[in-house]
Amino acid sequence: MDLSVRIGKGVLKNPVGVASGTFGYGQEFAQVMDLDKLGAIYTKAISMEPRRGNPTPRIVETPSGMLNSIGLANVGVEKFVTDKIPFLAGLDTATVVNVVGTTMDDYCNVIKRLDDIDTVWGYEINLSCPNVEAGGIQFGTDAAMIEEITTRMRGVTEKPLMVKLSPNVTDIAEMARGAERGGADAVTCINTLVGMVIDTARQQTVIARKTGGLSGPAIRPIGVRMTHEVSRAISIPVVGIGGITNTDDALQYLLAGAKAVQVGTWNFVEPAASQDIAAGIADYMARHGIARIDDFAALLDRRKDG
Amino acid sequence: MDLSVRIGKGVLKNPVGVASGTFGYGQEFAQVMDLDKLGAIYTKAISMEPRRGNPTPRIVETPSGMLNSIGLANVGVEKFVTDKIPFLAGLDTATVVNVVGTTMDDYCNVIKRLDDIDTVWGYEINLSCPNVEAGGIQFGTDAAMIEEITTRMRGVTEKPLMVKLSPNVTDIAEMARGAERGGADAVTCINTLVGMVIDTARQQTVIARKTGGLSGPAIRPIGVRMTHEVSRAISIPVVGIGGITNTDDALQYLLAGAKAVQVGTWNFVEPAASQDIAAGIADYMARHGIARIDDFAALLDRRKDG
Amino acid sequence: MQDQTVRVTANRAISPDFLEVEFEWRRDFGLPAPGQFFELRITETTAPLLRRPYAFSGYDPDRQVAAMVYQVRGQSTQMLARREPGQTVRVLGPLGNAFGLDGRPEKVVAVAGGVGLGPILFAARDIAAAGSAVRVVAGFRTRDLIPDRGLWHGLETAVCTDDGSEGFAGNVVDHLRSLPAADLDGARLLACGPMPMLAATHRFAQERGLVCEVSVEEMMACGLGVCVGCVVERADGEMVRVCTDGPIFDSGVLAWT
Amino acid sequence: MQDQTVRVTANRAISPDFLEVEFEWRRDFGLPAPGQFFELRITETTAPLLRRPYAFSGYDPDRQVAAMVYQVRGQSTQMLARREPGQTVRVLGPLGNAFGLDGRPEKVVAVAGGVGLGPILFAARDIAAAGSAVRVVAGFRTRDLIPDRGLWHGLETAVCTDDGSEGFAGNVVDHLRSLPAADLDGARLLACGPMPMLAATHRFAQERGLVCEVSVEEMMACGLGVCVGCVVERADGEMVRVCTDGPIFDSGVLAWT
Ligand SMILES: Cc1cc2nc3c(=O)[nH]c(=O)nc-3n(C[C@H](O)[C@H](O)[C@H](O)COP(=O)(O)OP(=O)(O)OC[C@H]3O[C@@H](n4cnc5c(N)ncnc54)[C@H](O)[C@@H]3O)c2cc1C
Ligand SMILES: Cc1cc2nc3c(=O)[nH]c(=O)nc-3n(C[C@H](O)[C@H](O)[C@H](O)COP(=O)(O)OP(=O)(O)OC[C@H]3O[C@@H](n4cnc5c(N)ncnc54)[C@H](O)[C@@H]3O)c2cc1C
Ligand SMILES: Cc1cc2nc3c(=O)[nH]c(=O)nc-3n(C[C@H](O)[C@H](O)[C@H](O)COP(=O)(O)O)c2cc1C
Ligand SMILES: Cc1cc2nc3c(=O)[nH]c(=O)nc-3n(C[C@H](O)[C@H](O)[C@H](O)COP(=O)(O)O)c2cc1C
Ligand code: FES
Ligand code: FES
Repeated sequence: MDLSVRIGKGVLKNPVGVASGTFGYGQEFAQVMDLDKLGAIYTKAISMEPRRGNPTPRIVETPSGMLNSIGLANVGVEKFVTDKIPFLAGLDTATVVNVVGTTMDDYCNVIKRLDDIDTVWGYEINLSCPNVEAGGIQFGTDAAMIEEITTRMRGVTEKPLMVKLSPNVTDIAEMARGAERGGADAVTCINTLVGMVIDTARQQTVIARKTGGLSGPAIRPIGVRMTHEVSRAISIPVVGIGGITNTDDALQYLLAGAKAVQVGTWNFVEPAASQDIAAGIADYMARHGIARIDDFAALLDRRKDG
Repeated sequence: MDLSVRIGKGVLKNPVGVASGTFGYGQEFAQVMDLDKLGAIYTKAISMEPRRGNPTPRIVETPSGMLNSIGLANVGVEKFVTDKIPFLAGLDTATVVNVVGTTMDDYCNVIKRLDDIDTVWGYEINLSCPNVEAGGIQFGTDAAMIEEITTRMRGVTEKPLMVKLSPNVTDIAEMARGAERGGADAVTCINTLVGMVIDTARQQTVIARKTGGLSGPAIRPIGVRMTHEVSRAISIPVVGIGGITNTDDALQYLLAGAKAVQVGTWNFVEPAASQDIAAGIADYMARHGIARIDDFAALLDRRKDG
Repeated sequence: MQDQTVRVTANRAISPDFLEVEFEWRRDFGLPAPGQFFELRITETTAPLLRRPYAFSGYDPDRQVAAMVYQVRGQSTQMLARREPGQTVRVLGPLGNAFGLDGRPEKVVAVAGGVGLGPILFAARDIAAAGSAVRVVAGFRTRDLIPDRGLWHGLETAVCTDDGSEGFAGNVVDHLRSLPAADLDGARLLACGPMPMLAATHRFAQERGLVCEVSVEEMMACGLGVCVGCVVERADGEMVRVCTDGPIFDSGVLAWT
Repeated sequence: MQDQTVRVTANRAISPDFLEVEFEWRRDFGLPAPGQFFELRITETTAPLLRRPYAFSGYDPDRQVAAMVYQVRGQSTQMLARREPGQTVRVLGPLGNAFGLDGRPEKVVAVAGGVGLGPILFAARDIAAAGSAVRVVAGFRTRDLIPDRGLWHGLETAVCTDDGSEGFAGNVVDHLRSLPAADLDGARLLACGPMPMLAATHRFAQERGLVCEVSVEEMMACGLGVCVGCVVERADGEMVRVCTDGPIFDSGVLAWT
């Protein structure tokens, strides 16, 4: 049985990763789990310059979910290289750097700064940022813009390049096709949905910046559906994410068409949950005679019992 | 204090209604609550011809939500008139008929059939159906199509006409503007989000038709955010819906900019919940010195404490 | 039909697979009849969100206590299993129709698979009390899963095990087939259990020309007839709701595919 | 730091407003220090989803039992209040730093508002045991909300009520102001309670030139330093995380707006 996953020129040893923004830079979790059991760590978003992020409150709980408006607070690429890479480099798991910017150059510059570092396995491009050059519309809601930025990034790296898709669109498959045309090696599906919670006693939005990104088990059915849709629209791999808490949830994504998965918000609830999911998937594959991850794609709705 | 809400040429005695598809035609709930406490009953979707609906399973629970794929099963407009209207006509609450079709004519014909009936207060147009004349794309995901169908329906009725918006779009405010341009008296915000759940033991989607509409508390933050966005984009009233379970949830929608609300999925959980929400809103208005529903709009984020 | 917050009075394992919960059910909520169900909600959370339907397994009008036999399957039954006497649950019912669609039969064979045992024993006791002849046939996977026999005290009961480790070796329909024809002559069959068992019992009834009443399970959202989620198809092509048109159906009217 | 499923050993109301829960905490989980917190999860559901942070109110190394004083606010504390001895919860900790940022002070005035009482009493007992002078000042809205005085047994404690129905009439800072200056000379202030109380205590400390350690509350998602949700601003403009850089801060380093 083979748990490995090929993405572009890279190989992940197993399909289970931990999502950007929910795992810091790995260090904090070393106390409660074995990081080497992960297929990949997707770092907190990295931008050229350090960012303070948004005012607080940045977080509010919702039914089976949460909103966050961290505002991509991060240490900036230089400090990431000096302070965070050394720890990540010592792990037996792929470091995928989540990249953000407000112009296309920004994105490319982060990649250029990191591309020579051997232990940077690849990139995941976070497009839920306003494009300041295009009047602030989000990079991730326009297929042509996705294609263009992907093409530009493809020009500066040969490492695995994943484009993270926003679910706040009418047709996510079209966005995925844009990424594929631009030369992405994979798409990540899905980022958070925009939501709002109002404190009725204070007559204010709870989140200081009014809206935040909805994540957690509440959005899992949306993530699974979009993964199903996207994986049928493109031929590059899909990395499924949204509301995964255990092996069964991860298997839903694999059966929907994903080749790999990420655990996000659930890391806050059960910090060690991700380490067991790869073993759980292996166990399921053994029981169902599935030899490799690629074989999941054909299983859904064969209706063998119908 | 005035709880009434004006929509087009009509007035609802209070802002609390029960959502289409979650309350049948009212009769079943008479045993557990006082229907006259409601501002409106939005009926199950009515089409020209009766519809059997989709195969089962039609329902699956999700974290703090559920998927449904009822397929707009309904008795058809004729049977609705003969079997359902008489009961609804006896109530001291507005009957809003939720209308569906697969062509624009379909929609208009349902309205024409009902328009002479005094006790039909108005219509709510459900656009999450494939338009067979436009190659099956959903009526609700294209602003021009929304404008056109609204214009056509406006031509056949002077009664209050509400257009129910789909949240499965990049820019819901644009859809709302289409409805406003077409002459709608209000928009309802939001219908369900498309989701999928996979039974990993059977390697099948749980819902027979694969995807279903996600509703319930899980989607409340999305509904509140879209209500906030839409109410700032148009000048006709917004009816807020999605995950409402109690007075506080309803107040979130009113503070976000809605003039009325609907309780949907929660009717399945606590069938009598809706009857107390109007009283809860009145109580809140009294405590905060809010004279009428229209005054909610200005309250949010005045930051009086900042 | 009433929606109430009631106290659990007992909640205990009766086999490695089954638990039985008892809870207050005042007479004025409506007297539960065998085959009817209620919708139970574990409060304080929206996950699980929906109520779950369960069939009554008995009602004691003196103590005003109802009972239900259940199996831990998912989140809701897990939380129910942790409820201790004195704690509360919300219950809505009685819902649906009851066994004895066509009046109380003279002679009954009541067939149970899995947790179908609850309503089947309720029906059998009720029918026996009314003076009709009744025989219970209950199927289990293996001997260790058979609950305390006190449960069917006073009822003529045949136990079947799939693996033959106790009682009749085989499933409940195999057992029916093994009975002398006269035992079944003119009997009404009642059946509650998993769909394949209901289908097999229905086919057996057709072969023998017997009337068979089945208790059907379908995913339910409302339990009140409004969501139209719980439909099954009738032989005439109509879609009917399990929650309000059933859950008990004459097996002859359903479309068995 | 450990993540464990532990048994509740006691859980009872100690005032109309407060409850105290005790639960197993093995020595090898790490010894909780006053000011540190843990993240508690009510299992079996995703609503509530996130763990909640609570400060330790005591630790008994012999019985290996930790305690926490809490107030029912929302879903999670409601569910916690229903947990009975023998039932389990999940706990992750000890997390964060502790009072005594700068070594153990000689003379301490420990100020509590609301459920801030838990960690303040823990700190006061600890400091008294180490031989330093300590005085507790605890504020309540009204006399009826004052918990059983046994809670601060052996500690010099001044009770304040906002409505003057018992003890000092006024809030905790009013009380500090009313003390003879000598009582506070060279004292370290420790404070735990709502933000406005912390701000007032900080201002008072500034006026008097005292060092003041505050326990800060902010919404937390992870409690582990990774989500960056719980930040507060320092006077130098840096954003720091309450969960890992705090929750105890020298009030002088924070930006009080
Ligand atoms: C009329 C009727 C009577 C029933 N009587 C009993 C009974 O007496 N004892 C008993 O143990 N069980 C009974 N059931 C089944 C019971 O409803 C499920 O066991 C229960 O819903 C499981 O809930 P859960 O959260 O523990 O499991 P879940 O994780 O929700 O589901 C586990 C499985 O239970 C079934 N199920 C879940 N939700 C529903 C639903 N809303 N409606 C129907 N099926 C569902 C599905 O097959 C699902 O795969 C009855 C069902 C019906 C329709
Ligand atoms: C370091 C620290 C120590 C604390 N110690 C205690 C203690 O000893 N005793 C005690 O009763 N409470 C303590 N709290 C507050 C405690 O976390 C909240 O009372 C608890 O989260 C309420 O949960 P709920 O689900 O009942 O209420 P909710 O409905 O979730 O929230 C009610 C209110 O509690 C606050 N709150 C909710 N979630 C969080 C969160 N994740 N982080 C911070 N605040 C939140 C918010 O102001 C919210 O409006 C502490 C908080 C922090 C940050
Ligand atoms: C607190 C928080 C911070 C996040 N930060 C980032 C980020 O920096 N970059 C990014 O691409 N996604 C970020 N995300 C989105 C997650 O990576 C993930 O796409 C989303 O949360 C859905 O997965 P989940 O439901 O498993 O959490 C963040 C999510 C959370 C909850
Ligand atoms: C079982 C079910 C059936 C529904 N049927 C309809 C319908 O016929 N027409 C319609 O416009 N919306 C229908 N809806 C959508 C609801 O009216 C509502 O927009 C949605 O459920 C979100 O609200 P909620 O979260 O309060 O349920 C249905 C929803 C459910 C759960
Ligand atoms: S469960 Fe809703 S109609 Fe039967
Ligand atoms: S709570 Fe996540 S960083 Fe502090």
